[in-house]
Amino acid sequence: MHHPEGARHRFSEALDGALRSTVELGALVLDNIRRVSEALLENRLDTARAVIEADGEIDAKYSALEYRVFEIMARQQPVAGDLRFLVSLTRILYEIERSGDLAVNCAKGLTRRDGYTLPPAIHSLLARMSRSAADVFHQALEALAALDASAGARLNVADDEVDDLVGMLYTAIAERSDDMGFDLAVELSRVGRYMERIGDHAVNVAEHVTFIVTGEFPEEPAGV
Amino acid sequence: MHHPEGARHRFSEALDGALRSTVELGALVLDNIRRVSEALLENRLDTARAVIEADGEIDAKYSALEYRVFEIMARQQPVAGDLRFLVSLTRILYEIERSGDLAVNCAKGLTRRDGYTLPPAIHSLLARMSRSAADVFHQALEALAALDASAGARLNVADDEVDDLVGMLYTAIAERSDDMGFDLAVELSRVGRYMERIGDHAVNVAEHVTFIVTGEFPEEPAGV
Amino acid sequence: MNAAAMRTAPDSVARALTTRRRDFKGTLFTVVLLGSLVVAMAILGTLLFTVISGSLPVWRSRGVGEFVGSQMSADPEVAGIWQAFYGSLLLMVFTAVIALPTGIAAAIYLEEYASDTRFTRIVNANIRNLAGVPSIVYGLLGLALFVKLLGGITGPEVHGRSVIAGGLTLGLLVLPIVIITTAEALRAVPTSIREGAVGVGATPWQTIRHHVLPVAAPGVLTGTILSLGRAFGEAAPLLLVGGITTFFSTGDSNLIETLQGRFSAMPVLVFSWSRLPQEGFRALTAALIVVMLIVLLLINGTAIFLRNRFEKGVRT
Amino acid sequence: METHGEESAMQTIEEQLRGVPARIRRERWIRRFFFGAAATSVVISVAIVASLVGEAWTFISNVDLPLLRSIGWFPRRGLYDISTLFAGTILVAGIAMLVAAPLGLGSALYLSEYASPRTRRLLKPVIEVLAGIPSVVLGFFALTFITPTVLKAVFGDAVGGFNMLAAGIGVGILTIPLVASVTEDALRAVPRVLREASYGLGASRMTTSVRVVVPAAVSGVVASLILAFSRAVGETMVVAIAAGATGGSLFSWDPLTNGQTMTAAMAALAIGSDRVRGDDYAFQSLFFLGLLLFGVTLILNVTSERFVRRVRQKY
Amino acid sequence: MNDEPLSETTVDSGATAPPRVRIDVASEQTRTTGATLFSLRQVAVDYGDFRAVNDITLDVPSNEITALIGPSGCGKTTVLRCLNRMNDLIESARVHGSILYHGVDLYGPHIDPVEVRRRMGMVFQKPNPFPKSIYDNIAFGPKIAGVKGNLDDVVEESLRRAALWEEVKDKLRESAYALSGGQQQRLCIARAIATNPDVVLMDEPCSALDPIATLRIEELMIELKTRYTIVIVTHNMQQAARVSDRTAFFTVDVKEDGQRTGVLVEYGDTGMIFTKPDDPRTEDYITGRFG
Amino acid sequence: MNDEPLSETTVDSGATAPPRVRIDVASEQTRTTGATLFSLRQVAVDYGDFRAVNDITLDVPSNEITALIGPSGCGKTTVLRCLNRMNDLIESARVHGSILYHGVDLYGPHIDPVEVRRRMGMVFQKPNPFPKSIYDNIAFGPKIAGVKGNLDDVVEESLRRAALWEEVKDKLRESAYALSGGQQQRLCIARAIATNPDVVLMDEPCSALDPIATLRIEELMIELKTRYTIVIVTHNMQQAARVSDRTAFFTVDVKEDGQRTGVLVEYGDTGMIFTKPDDPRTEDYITGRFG
Ligand SMILES: Nc1ncnc2c1ncn2[C@@H]1O[C@H](COP(=O)(O)OP(=O)(O)OP(=O)(O)O)[C@@H](O)[C@H]1O
Ligand SMILES: Nc1ncnc2c1ncn2[C@@H]1O[C@H](COP(=O)(O)OP(=O)(O)OP(=O)(O)O)[C@@H](O)[C@H]1O
Ligand SMILES: [Mg+2]
Ligand SMILES: [Mg+2]
Ligand SMILES: O=P([O-])([O-])[O-]
Repeated sequence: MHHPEGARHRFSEALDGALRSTVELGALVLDNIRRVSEALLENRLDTARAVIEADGEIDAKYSALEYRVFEIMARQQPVAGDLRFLVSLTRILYEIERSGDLAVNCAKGLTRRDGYTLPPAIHSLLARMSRSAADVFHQALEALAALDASAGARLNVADDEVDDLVGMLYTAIAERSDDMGFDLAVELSRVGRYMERIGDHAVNVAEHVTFIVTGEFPEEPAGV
Repeated sequence: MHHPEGARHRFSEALDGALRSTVELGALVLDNIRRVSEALLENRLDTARAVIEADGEIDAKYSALEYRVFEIMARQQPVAGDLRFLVSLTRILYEIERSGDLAVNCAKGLTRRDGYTLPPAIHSLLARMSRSAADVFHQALEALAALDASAGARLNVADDEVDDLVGMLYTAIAERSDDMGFDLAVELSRVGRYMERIGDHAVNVAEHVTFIVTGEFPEEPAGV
Repeated sequence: MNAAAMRTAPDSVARALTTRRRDFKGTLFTVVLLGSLVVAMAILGTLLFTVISGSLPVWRSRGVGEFVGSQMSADPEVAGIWQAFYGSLLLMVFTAVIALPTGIAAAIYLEEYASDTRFTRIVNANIRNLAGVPSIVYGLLGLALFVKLLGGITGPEVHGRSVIAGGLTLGLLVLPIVIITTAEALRAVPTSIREGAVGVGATPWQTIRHHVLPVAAPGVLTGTILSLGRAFGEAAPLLLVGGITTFFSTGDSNLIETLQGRFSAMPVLVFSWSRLPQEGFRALTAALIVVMLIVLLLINGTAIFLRNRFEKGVRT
Repeated sequence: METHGEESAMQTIEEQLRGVPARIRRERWIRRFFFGAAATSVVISVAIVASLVGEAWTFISNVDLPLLRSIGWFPRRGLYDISTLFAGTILVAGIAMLVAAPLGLGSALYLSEYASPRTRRLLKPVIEVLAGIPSVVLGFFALTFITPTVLKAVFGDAVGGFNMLAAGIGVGILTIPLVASVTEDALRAVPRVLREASYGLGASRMTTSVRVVVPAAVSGVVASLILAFSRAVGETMVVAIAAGATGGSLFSWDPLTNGQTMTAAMAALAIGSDRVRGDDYAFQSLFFLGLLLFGVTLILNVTSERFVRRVRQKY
Repeated sequence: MNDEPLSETTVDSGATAPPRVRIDVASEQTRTTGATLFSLRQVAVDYGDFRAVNDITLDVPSNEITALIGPSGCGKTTVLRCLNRMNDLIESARVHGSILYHGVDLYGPHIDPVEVRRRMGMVFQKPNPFPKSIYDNIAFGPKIAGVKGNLDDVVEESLRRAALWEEVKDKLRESAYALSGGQQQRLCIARAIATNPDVVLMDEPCSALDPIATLRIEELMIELKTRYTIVIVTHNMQQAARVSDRTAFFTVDVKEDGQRTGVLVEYGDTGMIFTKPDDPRTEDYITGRFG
Repeated sequence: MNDEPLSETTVDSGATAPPRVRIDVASEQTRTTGATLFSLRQVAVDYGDFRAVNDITLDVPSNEITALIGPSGCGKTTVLRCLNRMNDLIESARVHGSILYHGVDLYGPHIDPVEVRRRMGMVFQKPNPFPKSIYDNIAFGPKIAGVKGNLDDVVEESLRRAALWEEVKDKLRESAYALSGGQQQRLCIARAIATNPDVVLMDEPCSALDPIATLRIEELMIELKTRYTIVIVTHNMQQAARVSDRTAFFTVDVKEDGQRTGVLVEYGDTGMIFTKPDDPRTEDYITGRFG
């Protein structure tokens, strides 16, 4: 057949393209999340600055991509799965972009507190936590790329680990707050908060993937 | 004429209805924001619990409304202004719902730290900040209800006040952290962060209103 | 510059789009077509001119009233066409009374009621064939049926060579034409109108009476009138069923007697007179033809007028 | 849930849906009436065939078959050479087609493809009026104008006062409007969009007419020609008036002399139908000829219809 | 009325709370929405030897708009025309299975199709007003149904309901053909409801209209459903999405031997069909991924 | 090619950086996208005394799909038919203003309309194949254009481009009428491109087709635009949104004296028209708020 994928071949291609670009954007954000963790742990200001700078590109791509999805909606009258896909993609883009902002927030915190040393316990907790968060985010992107409906429920569980680690981090910080000084302690607790949110955003992404595929959100109501 | 508003009378009604419901949802959230400020300032646990409870209804309404908007998109093939409206409304709903969650976060923090007394300087700063945030949110809702395109730029400025107050709060907390104890200090800095975010969400709402009306976001790129 | 650029450069485009040669073949073709139309029209003109000019002596010497009102005769000086004129009209009325209701009803059955069975198909094919049967064969039918077989009823006094026999023969002759033109008119009524009527709960007859027939009426009318014109001009069948071309009395008699009596008709008289050797009959024949053509013009003109009148009103 | 009231309401609906018996009966009678009318046509054709076959059979079974192949058609003398009539018929119909086909087709093509709407509105009715001219008129025209004025001028004395050529031309003129009218209808019936498609491809008016419109209407064009031929074969009066040969005719292919066609022969027999009994079977020969004519035209009509249908099916 | 698959809640609550049963029954008798008007069970239609549609089972609820959609030739029109026995006009058509209307078998032995059609309005693909005046178009139905006397009120009321009165009130005696396409179609709707039917069947009523006229008719349909049950066949999926409450999606099932039969793929709430259809064939069709 | 309002960048860069000029010119010769194919200036069309459209100024770029949309009677068809001088066939039609094609005035004194039409393909509202074989339908155009010899290759190539070859290659000698509606329309497209035009004009090419066939044709159009410039008139706004690169929105301007004239309201990038139209009339129309 001349049109291997039927009459809306090009439309499908447009959707695929938007998905691919979104995953690519996610990869950029993931990269930033990983770099900011590294910067935090190794106290590297230059990396932090690079992260902040990279976000400019992310924001620009996000805006362009969001408009692209919007234009597809305006021009293709999607329904059913296609509409779920496009509406969810808009949301997913936002979640990804927010995650990018959170990475930047971390980086900015770092630039504010130049030169510090982390107590080893906190250092290791922070490392585990940010690895977890990045992992969850990574999994969300993979679920998105593969349109894997099962990821929504799975990531909800994986995110619990991030939340636990954040909790542990808070406790550790509260214990050591005197050693580190109040400012650094507050800054670190913020970082915990940001990583927790990145995990949440990742879960939202995965839940929207489930919605795209099945038309329903996994058990837990979405967006909460 | 039989159809005073032309051939898509009912469609317009559906859009109006969705807008009205969104504003109503926003009013519920605004109410929660105000109550949680009151609870924080007056250290009232019952009010905090009421806020948390009210959020259940907000979430339910949010889900229903989000689906309603989604169904309108599926069934009415909106383009141009209508599509901008519906897509933006989806985002606005999310911003409102997130603001509700942030109010709940404040309330939960309160329930964790039962019985405290705030230094008067912080008390007054907190009061001003939360009033400001609630105000910005309120203005965003009004802009939404009236589809006032000019609010986007205006609120961006108003939100700067919230940000300033939050900054001042941080400084005040840092100064007094020893008096209050680390836990309360961190909790309060979180509340500051939440109120800042509520302000941000409100600005996003207003910016999307601008987008609905003009097809363009105000100066500052949206969603950042 | 490559070929694509050549194609799009303004001056080469301009050259390509400009007329190169005159289209002689096309012009010639147009001339030939127009020529055939002109020739056809010229023939008609000649015919009318010949006939009319040939008839002038009669009008000059005798006048219309006298010519039409006089009895038929073998003497060119006094011969008129009264019996033929009267006979033609009588035959027409008789034919109309016989053929129109039957034909229209048959067409209604075939178009509106009949299902597409083998029987219906046979009847339809049969009717189309009947319409193509030469008129003289109908004359034979009339001769065998109405003159010989039923002569006792159709014209006991005249060996069956009566108005009834002639009328029935012409009636049968035009019946298939009436059926076909009516059926065509009915078929031209959009199905959507029938569906509209049936959809609001009309019975078949209500549908036909209120919607199909009113819409088809102009077409039916035109078709049937034209077929009457055809009957009016027919000579051959009447020759066979005994159209009279010499004097006979049309004295006062009641309707039945008239119908059972002998008859003549203008076309038959044309035939008869045109074969007469006397030079005087040439002009008389021409005059007779002029009368016939006028009657025909009235008939066909009415039909065409009706059609043009209604065609504007009812779109499909 | 089924209360008594609901049940009766239900019955009402069912009863209502049964309709009014009187109305249903009336409709049935109306239908029968129309059926009766349609059946008449069958009766007629049966009657035609029966009346023809009966007498024709008498003729065939009583006439010496060799008499069917002789020097000419002289029924009153007992000579029944059918080929004479066939030759005459074909001659007249052939001449008629030579006249009618080019003029009719040309006129139709001009009217439908070239003429402005105003011209068409003016000329189409004229052609229809022409179609209504009775055949006796054409006979008279052929006898009194074509032969003496036209043919004598061309052929001189070689042409007789009664001749087949004049008859053929007369029949041709008679069928021009038929050809023109049917063809024009067929051409007009070709959808405008086909012409537009052709013009859109850069075709000229002539190309469009000849290569798109005419081929698309070919079934109608051919039908008009066959119909005209059939009409020419069945035409009686023009020949009877213009071709002479009242008593009979020798076998001949010469169009300039008098002659006889099947129809004219029948007319000739009939004029003096009192005298038809002159010979034993002259009267019956009338029916024999009628049957032949019926057969020939039937075949022509069926052929034309077959042809038309085949062309239609193809596209 | 004992099988009512559409409002389970009522049935459920009735089963558990006896005192509320009465109330439910009462409210059901007055409010007809949700009651089943047509009930098709294993309906199949043959044209001669050709089975056009097979095994259609669906319930059409009262006072809702039910849309029949699907690719060309899937039998939408065929099913629609079964509902008012318009199929009787086609010689070769045979209907199997049962079609109940208010519980009455429409193809029962003594049912008069003319009577059936009088109780149902029908609107066709192309506007087909009678070539008469606007007034006579509307008055015809009531007249042949035996309504005597002055029909002015009926005509006005029907035109009002069809949202046409204001536009034509001053030219009721003029030809219906002088109206625009969209007005003609609204006139046909007025004609269809003049006989006071309880259901209006529409076969692609907007396919010959431009977008403006189409949206007008859609508005009108939504207005009409408070009084009438509407069943509409449409090629235009967006139209089904916009106006209908329930959507039935048909498709053509091609057997190995090349036999093409229309079948019902999915029937349900229109919102669900267009946001989350159950059957992948529905999804493929409404998202344009076919062929 | 000296007035090229659509690709300002090229012109600009050419003006500032001489060395790049060569490259630009060269690349322009092979790539024609963005060059102006038709240039309409203050075009107005009269039918007799009636001004159907007025003051149309727009540039149609090469190798793009330009859609003309608007309510019924706004003159879309009229404008389209000016482009290949099909309006010449209508006695009363008069065209004012200028229509340039590759810079040549189409209504100039010595221009032969027959030649003009040979360089432009046209596809009509209803599929209108000639009642000939599939092969002859395609071969007709080249033949009358004087192409001699074997046309098999042309036929195959045209059918391939119209995405029809696979479906018909075994029945080229069969009647075109044996094809389905959608196939017939693709055949008409193949016929239109067989004469090797550089533009294909389409007047509501899908309005007689079902949604499946419609989407097929839309895919095809997008494929074709790499080779041809396409101008399409459509009633279906969604179609314009789906396929076109640029959209011109026309409307009917009603003067006080009741004169109805078609005017161009807005012309621009299709994405913009459907997400953020400039003119409120455009917005009202595409969102269905009219009348
Ligand atoms: N009168 C008839 N005789 C024979 N077959 C028919 C008849 N009417 C319809 N069919 C066939 O029955 C099948 C269903 O036809 P129907 O008209 O119901 O389809 P549809 O879904 O309405 O299609 P469309 O969308 O094209 O109107 C088709 O295959 C069609 O060819
Ligand atoms: N041949 C003609 N003679 C006179 N007026 C015409 C002719 N063709 C079109 N018109 C008029 O010109 C105006 C524009 O017609 P046109 O067909 O171009 O509109 P359109 O936008 O294509 O409409 P539609 O969407 O209905 O096809 C209309 O008012 C129409 O009535
Ligand atoms: Mg249908
Ligand atoms: Mg048009
Ligand atoms: O940044 P958040 O609003 O998602 O917490």
